[in-house]
Amino acid sequence: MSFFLETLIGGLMSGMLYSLVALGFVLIYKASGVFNFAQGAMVLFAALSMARFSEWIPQWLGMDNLFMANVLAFAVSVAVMFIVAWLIERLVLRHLVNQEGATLLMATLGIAYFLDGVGQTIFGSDIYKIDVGMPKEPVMMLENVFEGGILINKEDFVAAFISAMLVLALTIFFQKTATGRALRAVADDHQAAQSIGIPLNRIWVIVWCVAGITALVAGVIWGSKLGAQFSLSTVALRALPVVILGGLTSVPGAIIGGLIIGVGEKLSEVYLGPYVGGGIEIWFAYMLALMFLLFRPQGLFGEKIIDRV
Amino acid sequence: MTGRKIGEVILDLKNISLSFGGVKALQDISFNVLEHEIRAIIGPNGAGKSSMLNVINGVYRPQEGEIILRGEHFANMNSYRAAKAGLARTFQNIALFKGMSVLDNIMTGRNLKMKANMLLQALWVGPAQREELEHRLKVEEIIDFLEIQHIRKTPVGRLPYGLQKRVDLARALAMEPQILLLDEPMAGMNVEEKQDMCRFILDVNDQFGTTVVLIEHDMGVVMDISDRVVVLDYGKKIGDGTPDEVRANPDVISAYLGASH
Amino acid sequence: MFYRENGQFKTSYKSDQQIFPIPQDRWAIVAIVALAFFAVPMMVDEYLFRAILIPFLILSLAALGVNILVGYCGQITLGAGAFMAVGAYAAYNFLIRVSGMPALGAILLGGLTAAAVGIVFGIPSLRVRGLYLAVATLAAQFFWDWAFLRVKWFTNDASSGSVSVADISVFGWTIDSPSDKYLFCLGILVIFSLMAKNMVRGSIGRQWMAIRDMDVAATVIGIRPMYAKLTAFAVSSFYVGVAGALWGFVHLGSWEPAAFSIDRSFQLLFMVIIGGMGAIAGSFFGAAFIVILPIFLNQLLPVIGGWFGLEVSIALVSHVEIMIFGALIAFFLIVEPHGIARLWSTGREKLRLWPFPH
Amino acid sequence: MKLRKLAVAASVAAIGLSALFTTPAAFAAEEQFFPVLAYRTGAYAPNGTPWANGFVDYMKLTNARGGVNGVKMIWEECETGYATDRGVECYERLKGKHGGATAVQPLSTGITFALTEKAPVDKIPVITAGYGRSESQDGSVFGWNFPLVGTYWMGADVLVQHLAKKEGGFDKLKGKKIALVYHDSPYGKEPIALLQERAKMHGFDLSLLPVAHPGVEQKATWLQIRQNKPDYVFLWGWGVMNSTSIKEAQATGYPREKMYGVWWSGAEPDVKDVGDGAKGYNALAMQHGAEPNAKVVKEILEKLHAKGQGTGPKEEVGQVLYMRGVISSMLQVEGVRAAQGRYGKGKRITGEQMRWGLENINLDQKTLDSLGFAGVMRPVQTSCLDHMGSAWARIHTWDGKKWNFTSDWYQGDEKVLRPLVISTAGRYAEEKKIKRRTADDCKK
Repeated sequence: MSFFLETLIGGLMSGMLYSLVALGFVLIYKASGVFNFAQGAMVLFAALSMARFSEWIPQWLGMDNLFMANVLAFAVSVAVMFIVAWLIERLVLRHLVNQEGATLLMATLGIAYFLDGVGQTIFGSDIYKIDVGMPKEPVMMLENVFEGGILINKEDFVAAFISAMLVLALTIFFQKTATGRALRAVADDHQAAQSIGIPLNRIWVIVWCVAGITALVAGVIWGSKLGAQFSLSTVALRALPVVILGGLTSVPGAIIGGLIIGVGEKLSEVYLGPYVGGGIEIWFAYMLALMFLLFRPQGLFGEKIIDRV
Repeated sequence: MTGRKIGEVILDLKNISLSFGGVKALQDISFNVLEHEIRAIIGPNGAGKSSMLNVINGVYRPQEGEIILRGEHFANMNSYRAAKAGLARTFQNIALFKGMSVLDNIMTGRNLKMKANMLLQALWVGPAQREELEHRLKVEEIIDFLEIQHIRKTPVGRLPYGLQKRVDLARALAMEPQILLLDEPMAGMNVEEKQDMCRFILDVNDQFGTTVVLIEHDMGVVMDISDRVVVLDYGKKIGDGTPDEVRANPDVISAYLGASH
Repeated sequence: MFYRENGQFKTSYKSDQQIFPIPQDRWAIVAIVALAFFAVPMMVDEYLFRAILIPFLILSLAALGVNILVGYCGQITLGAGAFMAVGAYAAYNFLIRVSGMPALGAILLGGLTAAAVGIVFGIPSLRVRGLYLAVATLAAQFFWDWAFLRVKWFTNDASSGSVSVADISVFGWTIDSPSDKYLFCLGILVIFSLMAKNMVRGSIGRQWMAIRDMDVAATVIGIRPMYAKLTAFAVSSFYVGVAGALWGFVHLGSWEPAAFSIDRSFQLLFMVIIGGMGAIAGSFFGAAFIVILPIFLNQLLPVIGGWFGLEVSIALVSHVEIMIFGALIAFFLIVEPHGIARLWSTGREKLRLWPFPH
Repeated sequence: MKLRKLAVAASVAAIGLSALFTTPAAFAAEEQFFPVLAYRTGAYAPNGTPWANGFVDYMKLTNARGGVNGVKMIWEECETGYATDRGVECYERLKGKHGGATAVQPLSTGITFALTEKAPVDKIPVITAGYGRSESQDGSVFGWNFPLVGTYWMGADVLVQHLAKKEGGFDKLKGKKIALVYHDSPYGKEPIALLQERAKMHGFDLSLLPVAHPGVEQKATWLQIRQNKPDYVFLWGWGVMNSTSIKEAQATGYPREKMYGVWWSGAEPDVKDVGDGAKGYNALAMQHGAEPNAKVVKEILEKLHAKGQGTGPKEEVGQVLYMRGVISSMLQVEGVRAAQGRYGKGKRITGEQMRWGLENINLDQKTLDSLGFAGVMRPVQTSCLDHMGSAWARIHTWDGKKWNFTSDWYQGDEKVLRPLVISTAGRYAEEKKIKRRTADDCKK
């Protein structure tokens, strides 16, 4: 029982981390209909930027304060992500307005490759450390309830907490701010939004910036967990089933989808894996998403697609 | 001119109701179509005309009602069965295959009649090649009929609107349908193009004996060419009869002239 | 001046339906194929055979398969690599498990197995499309990556999971030298391309394109989406599977599942985008481009760097390479969605009129 | 014939203009060409880069020392990205350059598998020091493969021996649980055959936990470890997978002291950003560990890096993977020296002669000392039938800052290894219809 709970919690924690990446997908898809395959590359780029600037800034300024270095590096990385977002909109997406979804998807694949290349050229391809003081050692809980207690990973908890905060912040941003409302209007109907004077291009830049920031947060958390390295860009592939399951247009969907995928993946690996030789979690996540898809083609929370003739 | 004879009921629609979520698009609509006639469905915007057409050829499934085609009951019509049963249609917002040439677009209309299997096609031998030629001849007839020889090889995406409409009709005709459903065939055309289109519709009806069901906005045209007219408003049937009867129907008059829209 | 159609009239629909209605085109193609069969083997060295020509031929075949699905039928796939793997491993198993199985038979059976698997993974396409379908194909990719690593039966219980095949022979012709391998792949590619061209100009091809361009309208004129989509998946997977088997049997000789990883799937998709979606020739252009570009950059960049006194590391070269790929994908999608093939045919149109611009 | 050459030149020119630009300026001295298949980019770059740097630096050092009897080493790098097809292309491109490649070191088990098919045709030895296929130790079947100084079977064998010693004898292993966390690829699967053999012999319980490429998602793996509580964990990872494993071990509270990595999982990039969390983690040392005090390291620093001619950063010199590169490079240089001994000193040797050289390496302690490898490694002696040449290894442990040796030397047990090598190689020979080389063939 305690082990089941541990697996469950482990799954939920992984799920939160996937959600963090999935959020970036959803934001961009909602506002511009672009399925951004480059989200993983953006996570990598952001993580590399964070890792390297937190290393370089103390050298440049000759200071020795980890906290300040991190704060400055984060600020610089935010700026970097804004520039990336702006360039993507300016150079690519602006020219692909009203194209089919598949075309846009392939364009973002191109962007992903480009970012991977640029990121490694500027920042290097070693494993870099992001040290934001995340706790690494596990703690035991509920030792009097279960024999041996339940092992909880503090780092995961902090990460999950940050993810939750980010979701909250995004919700507030969408619901309460003028920009957020404009974004929602654009998401609902491009042409209508344009006709009431919402500048589409600017809105898209903003959306990409917001997605850039979620990528940065995801990058910092993943990077501090795994080290900032090329492989981070593959987390996008882990987050894909999440978005599909949750629905491309739903922020809560990204969270719930993340949790379902996280839990499903870990439970399958731990309880099913040993019978078939293990290593099944990746495809299991995809199959899970696919099963959902066959019954609800728009995902759990996605908007229903109606064909018109 | 063989002269057409209006025949028996070929298509009978009984108590059709269709809704999307809570929106009732069609409510308890019944009417029939006789063989060889030109039947029009008219009504103001949002009256449910296109939905009606979509129900007839199985794009939408009505929640209630049934479709009887040549005596055969179809509780569950789908597009493929409709096509097999001899229904063809054109679309309001031209639904041509943009990436293909005019010729290929029309050739797709022959699809149901082409039987050679894939392997033979891949090898381009025997029946496959023969078949391709036979159907090409038939398609060329239609091309001649609609006077679009000069644009045969042009990708349809590059054609002007009026010609696209004509290709859309050609594709439907290529199916050699018994019943032809036309969704606003003259929308957005100039007078000359409209005249051409009218002529084609009448010729089709006349020469091939094809039954035509059409939706049209242009009242003048409708009253001129159709034998009988159904009037829909807000998803309900408010009139049915010959053009003259419909013209005299007070409900129809108020629906068209009433300021309540 | 010689590329002129004046005075050439078609007197029958049959002649109008030829693959290359313009005689000059026809002769040019025949000449190219003849050159490829007879002249190239005499002029080319081993490196060109092994590192460029053979991979080019096999990847062209795979790209052709992907193009049928993506370019002609409009069903996006990110799992082509998996179907290459299915083809390769199925062919391997047919070869070693069925005694007396000829190599060519094994390769074709590998393709057929891939086709069957393709149909199964194509089923979601009946319910979902576009982006969602892309994800469904990724499921295939990850599943088969895993299966060939884990299920020992597929790899004949090899302890490492890697399998190898001795030199194959076809109708008594032992294919061991690079030029033999080249000719064998070329032969298969020519036959398969011809068949692909026949299919796309025939009824089945029109069905695919109809589904791609407007699926609702296609259904209305009596095209069954299920039939069209699943045949596209089957044919595409067959091509990709045969290419996979060739990649294993002829090019690598010994392989592991990583040879058909997700990177391969992306690579094939890129070939189709850059080469030209919905154009048979596009598959060749795309494959040539993607095979040659990295090699070209590898040789050229250090030289350019040398002019400016810079030492260009191999790491930088490969970063530049993926940047260029990425940029080109975006570039083609924006500027010429029909890829190099369209640029080529535009050039040809111009040539038809040359020297008179109008 | 002339036409053919012309066409070759034309096509090469068309492809990269390379022939025009990279022709060596002078052919004064004899030169020995080595392709360098490296990966300095992608998921495995952190581990591939130091190896390549060490590999190249030692060739530079050899040239600084005056070459091998005056013959200079020349090389060209090619990026494989750890991808098999890129590796094959690199090999094909480089094998004919500068009069032909002398030997090739793919640094990837996948590429090794592919090149194993091609090497006999091209007559170029494939050196896989510490990786590749373990059964290729059998030189009578694998005539062109040289898994010098270590194979995975030998490494796994040494690990089991070490545990037995710790526990107080092989009989004490009975009922113990050992988990193998491995990179899900031919590389990671390589030790399984031997470990299963040993498990049968001693009655320990082996569980296999694969990790998918690139290995950044291991939560489920470590949850299973937490559930099964194995007595020891063997780690067969590469690249970012290694550090992730150690981090997950930390996160699930698995004692790092009970973890043993293979020699590709025991270098600085694997532990340095885990820092204290990796304290106590053990790994196999393929003879050498981190060797900042070795004579050869000092020589490299002095003769190359002090003059700004070093490859890569100075801090890296002497680190574990750098040293692996140095040793791999040294072994091939010594292969050249051995071959020259038979085919003429100061002369360029061919790939075929190189094979003879590699089969007749005899590095005794004195030679090693003179080359600057005193304390770094033990003597190596190869033969036609034994392409490994040395089966010694030891364990080193990360103390939070550096690697320290924590065991004596072990030797892989011939009694266990030999039958496995012979039978597996035999199966390959059968599949490929290869006739075993006899003692007579070896003399040629």
